[in-house]
Amino acid sequence: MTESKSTVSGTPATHVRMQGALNLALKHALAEDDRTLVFGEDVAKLGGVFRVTDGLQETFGIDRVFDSQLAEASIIGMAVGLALHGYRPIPEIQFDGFAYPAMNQIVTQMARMNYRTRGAAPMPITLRLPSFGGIRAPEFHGESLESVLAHVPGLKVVSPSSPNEAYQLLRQSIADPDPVVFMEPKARYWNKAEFDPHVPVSDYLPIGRSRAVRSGKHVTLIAWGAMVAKCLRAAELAEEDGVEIEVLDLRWLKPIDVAGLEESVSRTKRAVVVHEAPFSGGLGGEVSSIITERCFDSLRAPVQRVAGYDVPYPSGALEDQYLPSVNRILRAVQRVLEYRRG
Amino acid sequence: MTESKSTVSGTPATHVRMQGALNLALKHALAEDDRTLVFGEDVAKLGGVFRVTDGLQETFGIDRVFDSQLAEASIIGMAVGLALHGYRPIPEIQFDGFAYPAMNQIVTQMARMNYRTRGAAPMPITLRLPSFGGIRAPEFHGESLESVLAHVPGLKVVSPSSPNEAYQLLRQSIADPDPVVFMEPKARYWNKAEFDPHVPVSDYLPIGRSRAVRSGKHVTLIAWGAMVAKCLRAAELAEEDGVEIEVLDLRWLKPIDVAGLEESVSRTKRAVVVHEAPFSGGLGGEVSSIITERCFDSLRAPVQRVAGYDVPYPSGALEDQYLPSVNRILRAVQRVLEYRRG
Amino acid sequence: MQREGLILAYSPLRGQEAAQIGSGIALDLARDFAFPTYRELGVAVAMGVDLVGYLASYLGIWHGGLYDPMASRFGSINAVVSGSVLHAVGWAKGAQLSGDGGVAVTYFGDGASSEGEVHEAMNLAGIDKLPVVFFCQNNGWAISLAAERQIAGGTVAGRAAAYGIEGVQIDGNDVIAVLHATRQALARARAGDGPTVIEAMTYRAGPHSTSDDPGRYRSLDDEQKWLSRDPIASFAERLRAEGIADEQFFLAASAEAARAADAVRAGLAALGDRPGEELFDFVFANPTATLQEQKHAWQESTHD
Amino acid sequence: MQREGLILAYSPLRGQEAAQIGSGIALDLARDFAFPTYRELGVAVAMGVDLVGYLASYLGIWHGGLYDPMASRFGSINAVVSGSVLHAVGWAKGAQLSGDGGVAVTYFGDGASSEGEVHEAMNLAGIDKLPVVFFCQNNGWAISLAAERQIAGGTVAGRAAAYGIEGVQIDGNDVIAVLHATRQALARARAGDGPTVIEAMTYRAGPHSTSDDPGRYRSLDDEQKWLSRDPIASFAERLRAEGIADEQFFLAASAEAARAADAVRAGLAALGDRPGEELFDFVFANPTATLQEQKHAWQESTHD
Ligand SMILES: Cc1ncc(C[n+]2csc(CCOP(=O)(O)OP(=O)(O)O)c2C)c(N)n1
Ligand SMILES: Cc1ncc(C[n+]2csc(CCOP(=O)(O)OP(=O)(O)O)c2C)c(N)n1
Ligand SMILES: [Mg+2]
Ligand SMILES: [Mg+2]
Repeated sequence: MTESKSTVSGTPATHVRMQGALNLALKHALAEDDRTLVFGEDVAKLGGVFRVTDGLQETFGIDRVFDSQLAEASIIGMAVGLALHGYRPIPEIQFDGFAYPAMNQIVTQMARMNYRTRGAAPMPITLRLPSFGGIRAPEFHGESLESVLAHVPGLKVVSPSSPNEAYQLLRQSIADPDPVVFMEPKARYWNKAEFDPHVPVSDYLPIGRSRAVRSGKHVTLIAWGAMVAKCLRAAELAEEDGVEIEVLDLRWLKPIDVAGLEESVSRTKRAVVVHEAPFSGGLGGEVSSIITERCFDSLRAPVQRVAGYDVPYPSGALEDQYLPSVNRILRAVQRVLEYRRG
Repeated sequence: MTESKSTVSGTPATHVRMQGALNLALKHALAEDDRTLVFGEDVAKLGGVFRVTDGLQETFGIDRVFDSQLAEASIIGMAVGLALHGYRPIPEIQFDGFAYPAMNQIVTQMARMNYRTRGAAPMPITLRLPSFGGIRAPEFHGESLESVLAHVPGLKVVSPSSPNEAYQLLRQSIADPDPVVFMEPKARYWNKAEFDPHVPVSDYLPIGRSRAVRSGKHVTLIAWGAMVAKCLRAAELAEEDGVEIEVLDLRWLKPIDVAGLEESVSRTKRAVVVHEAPFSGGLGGEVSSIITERCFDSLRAPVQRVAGYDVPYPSGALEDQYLPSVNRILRAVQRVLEYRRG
Repeated sequence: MQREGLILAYSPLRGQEAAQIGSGIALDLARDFAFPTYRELGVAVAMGVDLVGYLASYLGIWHGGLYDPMASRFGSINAVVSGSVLHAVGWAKGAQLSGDGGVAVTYFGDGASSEGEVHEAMNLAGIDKLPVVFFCQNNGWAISLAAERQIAGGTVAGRAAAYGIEGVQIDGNDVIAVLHATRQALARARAGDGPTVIEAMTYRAGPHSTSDDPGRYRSLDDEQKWLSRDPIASFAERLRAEGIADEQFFLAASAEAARAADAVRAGLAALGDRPGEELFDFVFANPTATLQEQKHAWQESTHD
Repeated sequence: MQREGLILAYSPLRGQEAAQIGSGIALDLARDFAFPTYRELGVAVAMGVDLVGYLASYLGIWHGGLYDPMASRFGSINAVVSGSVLHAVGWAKGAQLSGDGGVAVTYFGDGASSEGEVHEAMNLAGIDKLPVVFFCQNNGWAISLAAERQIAGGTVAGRAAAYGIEGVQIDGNDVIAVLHATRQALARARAGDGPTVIEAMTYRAGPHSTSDDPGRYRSLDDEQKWLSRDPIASFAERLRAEGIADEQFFLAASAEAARAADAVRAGLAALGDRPGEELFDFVFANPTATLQEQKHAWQESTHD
């Protein structure tokens, strides 16, 4: 509990991987506030299976950064207890699918404690959850839990799509007094992009705001996590055909940026929402409904959903068949563009 | 394992409570197939906290109907193991909110086993889950988990709204070779209604089909569980004003009756979906999106959602403020009727 | 002890008064923290929790009660069986990290001991020798399931050894024995010697809850057997026998208890309705736009 | 033993050959059932599971493998740590109810022993004296966490007593000791005397998985210490010393193993691509209309 700020060097590279941006955000958070703690399975000496917590134990010591036993309910239960004691825990669940053993603690305890105690016991917990598919991993290493988690009263849910977003959103999540589930798109960990950790906090978009990562006037594509890059790719291809696609990185899956959706789609009059999770009951339904409720008069076509199928996330050999592809996205764009009222 | 069919008397009352209809369905299922087993917390001597399993242990013995230890993951894990051994388990989780400790077994094991084994190990499990609110109960005794469960690949999800539905749907769920989560609307356990267990199975609606419980031409109300009765009440009141409401009991929450929704709403051109679960990420978004995708041209107004708020299910004193009321339903009906394109 | 008269009014606690009062009074309110279930009225009494705020939960006013759990160092009522056992371990980790000498005491039942989370909690506490007391009230029943069908091996205390921690089974109906055992466990934890499992053998004299019907699963004989070991009656007898208290004392205590009960009753009656806004006000410390819009919509709807 | 040559090709199993082969060959394939994790190739070999079907899982072809778990009585590969331990208990309940004399053997690691489900499973098995063997391979590590930091009290076998069941800690690198212990546990279960926890002390000689980097958390010294206790080398030595096998035997065994490995390699190479339809075909035994529509849409999309 006695690390000084000087242990963190402030000289980041201009191009980093999301992995590195997250690591730096954790470093800065740990350096700034003694009450922050990082723990989870294999986060210490190993630095996490994705190395996001690499070097943190060395820098901040075994009291602030430590390995949890192999018991996910305990990881969250311990976070709740530490928060009750005044700490700001940043637990990690190693993979999306292993949030299920912790679901009771997440839903009935972590998310509910501020409410149950009438605000006496806020839960400034940031649960890091490496999420989504695309890395040809074993079973339950490619799940998309956002619609489940975003439905839980008392939770906030966010997913970054780039190193900059990763850094800023993680800092914001840690600073927020409420429990935030931070869904890291595994497939993007290794992608390098321009990165600037020196953006003043006052310039960060507020919690709950989406970001237009590309503007266009013919149709709005809405996505989060790794699907943002796919949508950008689709937009590039569509441009060759003269179709200008606006790509909205939703970022916050709870709360959803209702105003941002309305603003964009009331301009473009057409929308497609893209996610990896199974189609039925996915967050696409929520996004689609919000848009329809707000933009009914301007919509020229029903909002289209491009998603995974209603099947278990498959093994590597079938992964590409499951995940929304650039082609499937473009076909949906075509459908909304060509739609004519019957 | 040696109970004969003669132990079950076939003389039901013409008016019974849903509780009684469920009890009879279990009795008949236990009598017909030696491989069916009923277990859960307090289901044996106590007959379940809602008495749905009353008398079953006396009739079928301690091998077929038995109490589980207080460990929900075990209840589902045991069901999976018994199914692997050739049994047809009918486990009960005592209350909706206590499905969370079992979520890992439900999602990663029960729902996934048929897929994982390429069909070698089907899971003919019917998980009875007393569900939803309305009975002024303690915390986590009033949760609505349908959107979470309906999103899980490999699960089927159903909720009855009347004694007849309860009987038929429970028999169908037990007979189905796949895991079905059977959500019993607690608030309706004690409501008596006409009941006929002698309807031939061939007359049952197929799995996945909704039922129009009232027909009308001005707007379609879609609901399930205890909300069906509220919608019927709203329809009665609206009739006084000359508004003819069609009420669709969705019944199956997975798979959803897409064709039935399309048929009804393409006639009425207006729809309102009602549920108890929190608004955001609730199944209302799914239903609304399906309708918009299928009936975009005929819709005269955006589909309205009437739901719980994005807050924890409250204590009794605030319950009526939380639950969709007949008034809130009627206001939504009014909105879709009065909607004029801008 | 004077206050115990109060508890009698609250049937679900009947039979467990000694286990709860005896352990609750051992805590140091300046630094310890109790994690109750839904049946710890006795502990609340012993810790001086605002009883109107506590009982408000059972009137359907607020799930967690209206008392301040942080100020009273008695966590919110928790309806999830075993739900707060891990919190005690996390809190104890915090106490260990900060070196503040605090000890967490987690309450749970014989039924709860079957939940995986309790095992995880004991394992964690054992590994780091955390300052936590696992206080199990084995009252013989988890609703309708007898403890014999719940606890393989017969005892919860017996599990402690497997985790390398202390475990004691005590007479939960002997308030003095409970007090001693709890004090010992607290001292051990404070000294850095790690957790203790205390299994207080007692009996749930009443129904599980008002909607329960114990006649379906246990006999009157059973209940009678335990009546003879009523913790309040036997402690009163002991006080009399040892000349510590006379009839005068008991009359005064009864009167005091009645007065306290009256005050609580009056307080509950005065609580009145909850403002509907409270549906929304405590979901987040930093509320979301969506929720604020919903609150607004709700407010509008109340003006129709 | 001839077949063990094969296993060497599969690095994550290295070090645990004796624990897996010794236990796997003890099962009665006519009535027992094994519940593996993701590391039980040795058990699969011992039970005669189709190895091409088994290894297909590790080629990313099908999570659960392509072998038939019901026919081979070796459950599907399960990626959820501790996920199938409760299934073994449920299966054992089925065996007890039907009186078929079958025993379930569930495999799990030192890490898995921390999961609440394992505790729940032992408790249930203890209460009903179910015919199940809890076979824990304590290989010293759960990825990067050493068993000492995982297991309070130091042993998993030591927990058995708390549940009133048998528990033994054995040298997991001695194939004969493993075989005997497993046979004993199976016999006890079959006789109706209930479950046994076997903790086989062994060592994960390789990395946790191919993406792991053990250098970050353990020393070469550590690894060397265990190398001297290599289960295959020491068993071979014993066979030689006791005159049971000569060089001739080992040459033949090696040749046989090489042939088998070649056959598996050829089988894997011949597997080819999975038809995309399989995304949809096994989700339900009785598929839903929605899913059939999605399959149809997928089929259309492949024709563009
Ligand atoms: C996780 C969970 N499962 C089930 C229930 C329903 N339930 C409430 S109390 C109870 C029995 C608890 O028994 P025990 O732990 O012995 O405590 P006691 O009620 O005897 O004090 C049950 C099954 C619950 N509240 N939480
Ligand atoms: C529920 C769950 N949590 C986390 C993981 C990630 N994970 C895979 S293997 C492993 C370590 C398992 O250790 P142990 O049980 O000792 O088995 P071993 O790998 O040593 O055979 C972890 C943490 C998982 N697969 N499942
Ligand atoms: Mg009890
Ligand atoms: Mg291990």
